[in-house]
Amino acid sequence: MADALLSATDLAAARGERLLFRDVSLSVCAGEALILRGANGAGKTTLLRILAGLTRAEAGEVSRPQPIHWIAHRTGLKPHETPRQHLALWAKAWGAEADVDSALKAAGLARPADVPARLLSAGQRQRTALARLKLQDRPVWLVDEPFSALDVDARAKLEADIIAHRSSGGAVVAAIHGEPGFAPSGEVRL
Amino acid sequence: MADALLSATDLAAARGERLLFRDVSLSVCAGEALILRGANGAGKTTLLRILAGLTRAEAGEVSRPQPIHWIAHRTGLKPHETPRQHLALWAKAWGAEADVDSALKAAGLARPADVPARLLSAGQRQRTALARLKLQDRPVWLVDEPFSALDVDARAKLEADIIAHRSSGGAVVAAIHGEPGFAPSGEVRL
Amino acid sequence: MTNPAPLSSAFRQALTEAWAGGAGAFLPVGFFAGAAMLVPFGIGQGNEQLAAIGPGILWVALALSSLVTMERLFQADLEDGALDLWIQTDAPLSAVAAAKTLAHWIAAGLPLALITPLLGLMLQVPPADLLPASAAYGVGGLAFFLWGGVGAALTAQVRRGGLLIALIALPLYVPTAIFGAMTLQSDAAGMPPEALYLGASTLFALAVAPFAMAAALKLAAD
Amino acid sequence: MTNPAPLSSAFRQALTEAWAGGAGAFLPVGFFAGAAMLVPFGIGQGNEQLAAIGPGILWVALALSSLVTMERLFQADLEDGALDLWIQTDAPLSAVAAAKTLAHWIAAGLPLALITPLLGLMLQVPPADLLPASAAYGVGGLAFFLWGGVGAALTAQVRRGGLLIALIALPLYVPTAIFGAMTLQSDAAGMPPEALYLGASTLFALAVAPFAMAAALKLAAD
Amino acid sequence: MIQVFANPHRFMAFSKAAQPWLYGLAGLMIAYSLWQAFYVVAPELYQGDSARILFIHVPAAWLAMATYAGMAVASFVWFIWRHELADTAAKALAPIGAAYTAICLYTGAIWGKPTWGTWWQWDDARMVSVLVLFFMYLGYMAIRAAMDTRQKAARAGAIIAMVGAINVPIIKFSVDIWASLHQPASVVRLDGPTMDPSYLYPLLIGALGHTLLMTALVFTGMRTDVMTRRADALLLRQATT
Ligand code: HEM
Ligand SMILES: Nc1ncnc2c1ncn2[C@@H]1O[C@H](COP(=O)(O)OP(=O)(O)OP(=O)(O)O)[C@@H](O)[C@H]1O
Ligand SMILES: Nc1ncnc2c1ncn2[C@@H]1O[C@H](COP(=O)(O)OP(=O)(O)OP(=O)(O)O)[C@@H](O)[C@H]1O
Ligand SMILES: [Mg+2]
Ligand SMILES: [Mg+2]
Repeated sequence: MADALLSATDLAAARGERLLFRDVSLSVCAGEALILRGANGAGKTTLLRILAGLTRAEAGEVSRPQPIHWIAHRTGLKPHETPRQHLALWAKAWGAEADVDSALKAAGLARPADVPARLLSAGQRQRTALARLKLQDRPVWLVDEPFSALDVDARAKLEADIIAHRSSGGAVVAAIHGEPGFAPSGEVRL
Repeated sequence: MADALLSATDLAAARGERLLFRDVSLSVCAGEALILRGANGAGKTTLLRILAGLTRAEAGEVSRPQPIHWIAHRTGLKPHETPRQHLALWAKAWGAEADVDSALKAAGLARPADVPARLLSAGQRQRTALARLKLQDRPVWLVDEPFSALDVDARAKLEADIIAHRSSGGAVVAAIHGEPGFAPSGEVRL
Repeated sequence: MTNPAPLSSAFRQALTEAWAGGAGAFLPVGFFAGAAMLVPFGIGQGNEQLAAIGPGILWVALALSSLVTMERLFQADLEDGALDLWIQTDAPLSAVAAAKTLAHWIAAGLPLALITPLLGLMLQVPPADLLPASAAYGVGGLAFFLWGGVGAALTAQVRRGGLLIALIALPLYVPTAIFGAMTLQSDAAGMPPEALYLGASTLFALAVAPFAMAAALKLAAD
Repeated sequence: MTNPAPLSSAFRQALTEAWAGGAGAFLPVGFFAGAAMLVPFGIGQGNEQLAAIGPGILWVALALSSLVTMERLFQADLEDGALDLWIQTDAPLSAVAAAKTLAHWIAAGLPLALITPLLGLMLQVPPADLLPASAAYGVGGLAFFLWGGVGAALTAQVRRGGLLIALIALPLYVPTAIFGAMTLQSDAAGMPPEALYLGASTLFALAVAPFAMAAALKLAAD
Repeated sequence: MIQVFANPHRFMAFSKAAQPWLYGLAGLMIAYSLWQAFYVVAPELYQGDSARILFIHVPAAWLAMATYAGMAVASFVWFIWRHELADTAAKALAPIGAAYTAICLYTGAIWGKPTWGTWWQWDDARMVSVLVLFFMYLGYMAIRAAMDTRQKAARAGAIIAMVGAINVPIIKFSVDIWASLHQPASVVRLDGPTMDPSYLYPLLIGALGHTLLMTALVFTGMRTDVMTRRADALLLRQATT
């Protein structure tokens, strides 16, 4: 598959003395969305971290020809950082010329834009992390339980964003429990 | 309402310079389940903390005649604590004579029972916190987004637990986005 | 009658936490040892001078390392939600806070007192002075941990907690530091009067600090 | 050609963090001042003795407070997920780590060097020695922060981080502590040769420590 | 009097009327003592002209201590009765007390240089106690500033002020017996009771003037605070309706 935006072959991961999974192969092309399924502790987060290059696989190869966005439980917000500061920082670090104010407004964070993260509500923190997706156009989104803590509006908005991202040639790999809210192109069971 | 397990009148809460809500009154009796609804940042968590006696209300009264269970985003697990240690500790602190091993098994935590919390998966941490509900019989459950990070099985089990708790004379106040999975007796919109 | 079960649980949790390094409780010993060892390099003078200042330096290192230990204690409880659970137990929060502080003193303060004879030897302190010194460090250290706990509880939810805890706790350390150093310098045979002052200042801290910690912790959870 | 944007962002984030107290970077100044203040109580001796040991005490306080600052730096990044984001930027992780360490040195190390003259006066250090001492503390402090950063990165994911970081970093501190103390004690007019050694040991740290930090951080995220 | 301080409206009325008088009287008395200090009294026998700084140093020292006591009492009143004005008073007192403490330290240090030949002397109990007091003021103000809300600042401030206040006697006692151990004989000092009347009366009048000035400053601080709070309450009400 020459045009895969991300692919992996024969991955295996172990934690402690336990083998979490092995012989996992996957690939996503433009427009595809892969959902990772599995019980709590099955290794979805671990697999995503391997795909992102954060964790080493016990075996197997990952090819990552395109830049990726990474959204996880650990949102990356510092306790003292405000949503505005966070987005401005990463826009600058990535060399993205995004308009932070409109990103904040689009994420519904106009009101708490200057409240430090440790005082934000759980959903507001998650919205801030998700707003990073809009700072820069990156073909591959790796997202770990992206809907957690989101209210109904924010959830609908994220679903629409994912659909738009796919139709503009992007790909998504997501670990999700329950209904995804969009039509996945495939599923990986761990 | 002489037999309310928990009731509050005319609550108001402010955070920073912002008034989150005011004139909120509620009460739950045996068998009832109240759901708190509202957008991200509306104040559901704040209201639950006020009901639990953790945060002071700007105005209003809470009457808390019965013991409560408290489950929130911050699960109360220490990074180095294993699920087994956590449940044993709280069973002892509360003077509950629960069997920790069977509580672990019921929560599906038999495998990672001795893995420190910082290595657990998100769902396993949430399961550990929820397992506290079974250590001791307490009439009122205050739960903040209890389904977050749970897989399909664990979610179904919690829904069944809530139904059983209600039918045995307990009451639940829960902040939930989306489908509750049980029939609420009332809703509070913030 | 307060129920002792939550207290012993709090004590044991804090003890495990300290040993597991959650709050970096081992830092003090390394810290203390490191401080004591760097001093001769930094000063680079003859033995007599070291012997004269050795015990004093150890007091200072003890005071500072108690500050370092306590800093993370309540902040961690706040961040991981354990504080919410402790507030909801039957036991008074002041007793829980005292139990936790005692546990940290046992995990981090007592080892300091116990390694003192070794370090003292390296710093050329006369061997006969070592045992009384060790006892004084143990007693005085408890006061340091208690006042440090007050500072830690007050700053648990605060930006710039770091500077604040030092600013709040260090003035409260002064009497203990003074009585402690004087106890060691005293030439009186048997129990010098300064040792009594030292003990009294620790008892006073035991009587006052837990209530201040409890009030501060309720504030932090709010 | 590495892209400078991520580096300046890392630098600024660390600087804000240090000032906002996320990593307790203000602790060192309070700590340092507190240490310097407690010393006279602990030692309780005349001015001459204080003057003799004053500069040495300040070296030790500087070394310890750099340890305290660095301890939480990378651990916090690991816990809140910021480390994952930094690993994924274009810039080499060693450069990011160096930028962060520099920021912490500026936020916590330089203020230490700057308040040194005041503390030195109180510790009866002769005024003529104060400015050179201040410069030496600045340069030597950078080495302390860099080696402390290596210790912090290695222990970011580890239980008992506290003891470990002290054990790892303190031996690395020894050359700087020795050259630093010798620089201050040197009677040579102008720039004493020991000052050159001090500068060289800091340059060596600058060349080696960032790579060690990067390797350790990748391990921590794994 | 208690009535005045229990009720914000009466306090605002009273302080508005009292303020100009307090400032005026304080100005006159301080001016008198300074005039005496610099133009009238004879140079001191041992220390010469440098002793004139006493007319600033000593009132500052007294007020530094009195203000802390006032702050502790106000904090205690707030903690027990939750009187908002008591917290307002504690908040206003802190920076004033810190300023007097700094003045005392600063004048003491520049006085010490010609008289003792050193800026700072660890063996002097009073110097050390004042330094510790200065840190306690800084801690109080810093903890208040660090809190997110007014209510939290009040609670944290009250806790630290009360803990500090009950520790002050012990700190003082410990520093005293410590200094008594190695009191150097070389220190030249004036003795209070034997002070020459030509020094004593201007000093006392100056001290009284500074007390009035402190009161006036506290009133000003409290008034600003009460008004800010009213404005905040208005904004909050507007935000919700
Ligand atoms: C930073 C250094 C100093 C500090 C913090 C300091 C502090 C104080 C304090 C707290 C008092 C009030 C004591 C009381 O009423 O019981 C005081 C009074 C006084 N100080 Fe200082 N002092 C300092 C330096 C000096 C120096 C250098 C001199 C002169 C040689 C001096 C001479 C006096 C005198 C004459 C009084 C009033 C007499 C008395 O009340 O006993 N002080 N000082
Ligand atoms: N040192 C260890 N020893 C044993 N098991 C470990 C160790 N470290 C991690 N684990 C296990 O590795 C697994 C990590 O799983 P991961 O976080 O990838 O799960 P997940 O599929 O994302 O689960 P969730 O749905 O709960 O988010 C967990 O089951 C955890 O218990
Ligand atoms: N100091 C502050 N200044 C301004 N706003 C603040 C401050 N502290 C907290 N807030 C706001 O208070 C609110 C707290 O809301 P809370 O956590 O109760 O929300 P929630 O309803 O539980 O939301 P979620 O659905 O995201 O969990 C947030 O909107 C937050 O931004
Ligand atoms: Mg997961
Ligand atoms: Mg919430």
